[in-house]
Amino acid sequence: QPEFTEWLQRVGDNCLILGHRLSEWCGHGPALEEDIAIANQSLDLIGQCQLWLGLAAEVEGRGRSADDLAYLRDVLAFRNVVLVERPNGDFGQTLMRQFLFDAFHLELLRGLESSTDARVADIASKAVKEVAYHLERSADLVIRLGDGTADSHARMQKALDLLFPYTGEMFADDATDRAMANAGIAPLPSTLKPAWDAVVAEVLTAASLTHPGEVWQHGTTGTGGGKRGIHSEHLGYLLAEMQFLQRAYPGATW
Amino acid sequence: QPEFTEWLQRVGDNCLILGHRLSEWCGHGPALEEDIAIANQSLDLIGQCQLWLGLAAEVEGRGRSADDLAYLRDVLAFRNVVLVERPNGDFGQTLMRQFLFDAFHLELLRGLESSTDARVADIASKAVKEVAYHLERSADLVIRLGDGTADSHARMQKALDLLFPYTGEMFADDATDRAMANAGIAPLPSTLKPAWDAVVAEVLTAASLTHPGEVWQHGTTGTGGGKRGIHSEHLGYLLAEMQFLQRAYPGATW
Amino acid sequence: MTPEEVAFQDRIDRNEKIEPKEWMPDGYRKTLIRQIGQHAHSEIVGQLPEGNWITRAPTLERKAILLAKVQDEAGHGLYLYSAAETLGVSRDELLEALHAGKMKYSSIFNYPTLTWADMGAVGWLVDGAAIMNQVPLQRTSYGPYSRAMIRICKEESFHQRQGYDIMMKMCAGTPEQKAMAQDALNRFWYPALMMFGPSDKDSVHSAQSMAWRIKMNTNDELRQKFVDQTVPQAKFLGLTVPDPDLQWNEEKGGHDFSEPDWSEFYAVLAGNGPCNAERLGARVKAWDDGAWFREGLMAHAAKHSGGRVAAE
Amino acid sequence: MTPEEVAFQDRIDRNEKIEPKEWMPDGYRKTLIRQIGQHAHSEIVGQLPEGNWITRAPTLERKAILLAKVQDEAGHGLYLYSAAETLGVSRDELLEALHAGKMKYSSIFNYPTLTWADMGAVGWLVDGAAIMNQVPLQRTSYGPYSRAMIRICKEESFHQRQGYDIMMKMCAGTPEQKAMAQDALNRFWYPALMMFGPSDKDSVHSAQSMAWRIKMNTNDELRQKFVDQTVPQAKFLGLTVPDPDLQWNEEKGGHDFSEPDWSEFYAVLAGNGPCNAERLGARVKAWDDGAWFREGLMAHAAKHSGGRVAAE
Repeated sequence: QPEFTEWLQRVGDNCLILGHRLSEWCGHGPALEEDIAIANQSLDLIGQCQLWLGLAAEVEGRGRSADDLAYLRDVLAFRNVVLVERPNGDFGQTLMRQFLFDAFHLELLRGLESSTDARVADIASKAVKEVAYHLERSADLVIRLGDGTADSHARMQKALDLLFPYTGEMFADDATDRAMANAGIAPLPSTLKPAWDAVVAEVLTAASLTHPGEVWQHGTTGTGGGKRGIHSEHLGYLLAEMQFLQRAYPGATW
Repeated sequence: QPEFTEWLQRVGDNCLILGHRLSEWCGHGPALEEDIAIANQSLDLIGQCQLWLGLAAEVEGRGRSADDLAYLRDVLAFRNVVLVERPNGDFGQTLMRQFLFDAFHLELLRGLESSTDARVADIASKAVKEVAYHLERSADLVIRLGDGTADSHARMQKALDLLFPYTGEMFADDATDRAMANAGIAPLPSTLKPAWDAVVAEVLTAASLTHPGEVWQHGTTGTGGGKRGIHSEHLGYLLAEMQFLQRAYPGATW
Repeated sequence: MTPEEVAFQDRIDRNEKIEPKEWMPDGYRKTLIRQIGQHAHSEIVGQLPEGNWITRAPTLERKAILLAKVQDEAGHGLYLYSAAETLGVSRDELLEALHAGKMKYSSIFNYPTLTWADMGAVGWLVDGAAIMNQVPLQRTSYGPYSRAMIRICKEESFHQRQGYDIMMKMCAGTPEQKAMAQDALNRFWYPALMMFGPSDKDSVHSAQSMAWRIKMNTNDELRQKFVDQTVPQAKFLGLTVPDPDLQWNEEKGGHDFSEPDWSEFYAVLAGNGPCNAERLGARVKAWDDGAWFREGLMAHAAKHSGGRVAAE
Repeated sequence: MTPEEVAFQDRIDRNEKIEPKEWMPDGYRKTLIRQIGQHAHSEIVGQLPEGNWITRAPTLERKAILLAKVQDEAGHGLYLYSAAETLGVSRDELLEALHAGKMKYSSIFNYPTLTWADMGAVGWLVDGAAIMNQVPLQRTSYGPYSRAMIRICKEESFHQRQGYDIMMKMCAGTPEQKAMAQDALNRFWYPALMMFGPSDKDSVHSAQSMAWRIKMNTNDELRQKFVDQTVPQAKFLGLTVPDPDLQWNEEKGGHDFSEPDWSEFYAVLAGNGPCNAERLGARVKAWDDGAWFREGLMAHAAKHSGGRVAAE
């Protein structure tokens, strides 16, 4: 049960934090269509986060709500991978982060559709359609910008090199992951890697981008990594902003 | 008494918010000497803020402390002028903001040295020495950068044009100011303007910068202005960051 | 009037819709481009004051609602730029004019949003005033504009209800929340009244626009209607409209109320509102920062225009 | 050894200080430049992890103390760059080498500061380990370095006490605060042990430095001393050192303890720590963004060098 709660927070926090990052673009995108599309993905992710964190709170059984988890945990209690808390950077970095995560996210949700836990399978089958579209879109844009101008190519390559060292954490198995896999609730993260590798390789080739290869992967050795609550310095600032009203006016209804 | 508290918060909040803005530079200044100097000024201002807000809390008589005022008021209760909450921008904007404020601040403190309230006079005579040095330094740098390269000149002119419309608020008298002047506690802000004008004109000339002239002044008409609690959108973000720990862990001792 | 102009006016008077390819007077086209363009600009600049609170929305649901709303505004921008394009001006040309300060957007967006209650006030008052303007424009003479307005009005009234819902929650909440709500009303009341523009009884310009059915009501009519609609809503919330002279006038069947400070209106229009520089600056920065992105997509489309359908 | 080298070594053995203008072996000069330069870089990069919490310090007093501390670190950087300059290398040359990744800084600063308790842990453990290194260096053979160290040590021990004071407050505070303190100790314990470097029993390099009195103790000696000093402090705080094998060894009169994961040490050294890119990036950005400022001051000084004393 504690492992299940822990795992649900990982899934939910990824959606929450990435959804939050995307929402920072609202009104500042490079074109109106992009502004709308990014807001849409942000909305999808926030919606998914409400379901996952709602279930996490239910499983936890301590009377907390999804909002309590989102707004009243401090940084050490968050369980998202560091990749999704990376600052937006230029729009290319945002898209690359999105692509690298979407490709993982889709494989995960596909695996979860056959979860032994019906609630998990339900949420996954709702989310999988949204995320399939996210991946379609982010992969398409990575390809078009990678194979665009020299400048757009260089930016996308830089984004890839910058973010790739944060992808390994998504596939690193730990005790919680193994407990979930043994219970048939979720696939073992490492088993999602071959499919992810294939999608990434295909898209990077089409984008004429150079795969960074076997580089250092943060959060996969030692004690670090967002899944274990050891984040980057960026998350604290994000939370200070996100949680301000709930912290400043405890117990108020909005 | 309510006017006195109100006025003390204006003086204290100016120090708090400007001190906070300066502290954002720590570790990121353009040269080691600047890093140290800016931190020094930030320290002076935070120290002054402790005295002013401490006195504000004392005069208020509701058992609050300087920390309570700094960390537990929301944005509408802050009374600093909008100038000091302006984002740092490049280092030239930070210096220009500093110069425009220092020149006012020094005149104000000189006036306060002969306050009928001994506590006010005490704080002022301590602070006046620090602020005289702040002004010496910021004026000197404005001159050197204004009269430096074409680039540094252009940046300083841009900074001046950007910030000058926020200076009028410092000299706009209102009911609180008049109550303070009538009680002999503080000089009427408008009476500080001629001396400020003279310093500004002299420094801008030495810096070969063009005085913006009679431009629009924010917060001097209608109902706006930081002194009346109507801030820019920047202050809320600053407070969310600054107040995070006090808000997230109410009642804790640090 | 030329015979063409007379025929044109006859069509308008018969409530016929004018469609893109059809003949129209130059002034009609120009006025429409300016009006639709400004409206489009207002939608995208209008994303910013509310966008300012998306990352600080107090609950996940409020965050989603606000984000969806601001996204709708971008969508309205799209409809309107498309409507303007049917008149022979491109979106990029319109944006260029906005960025150069040659075209305006609604002045209301030059006011800051300082607390969460402002998300309520903007929805309630600003969208409320906008709807007051836009509902009659659903019957405007230019077909594409009229159709855009029909789509927009549907969403706007939804937004207004959401804004009012925020106000209700705030007013039923803690004393601090109620105070925030009152403060928001205090700050947005007069700017909302200004949204209808100064009295246009003497404006020839307005008369022509009304004849063309580009403008459907006088500014004063709409302002009166807005006040009459809003005052009871404020009462229901338990909030005080910041106008000591506000009172019901039985005789005219409407409220008497104080005029906003028109010198403030002109100051904001001239670029001296609290947020003019920030709002336009944010738009220009988004546009400039996005140049490489748009160019990248165009270059890709050009390379592949042989093999696959151009993406842009 | 040449006669000069012999005479030089004799002076060192007699505990004489070597001064800038005096003859010294090339290796001595180069080793010192590297060592003092790295130390200087560590001071200014070391501003960043703590600088990360200045704007979020929980009280005005804590904010002032932290700011003063980080400012002191910049000051230490100044002393040390000045000491290095006496050896014929300019501050700008050293900074260029730092920015190009050709010179290192202490790896400890590549770890993130995630909670306020980290301000305590950094002061207590990181400054504590630094002092352990630096106290003996007050007696180092090179005069300017020795004098810089004397000034620095005075301030560092003050900083360490401030850090420990934060830990005491956290440990005497709420359960959440105590948990934060324990978490900070968990994260910083092994990185602090790594600060002394790998065991240097087989390093020729170390032997030469010790002969020159540039290095005064072996890494293992200092690490042992640090553990023996720190363990009772942790106990006093009621915190658990994250080492299940830690125990007092009566025979050796010190603690037995687990080695840190040296593969992590080398990974961080190779640039793969959690914050390497951010730390160096922040320094490079500060330098690049400040170019116009430094150039402006130089241009002004050049223009006015006739009339007034050059400002730089």
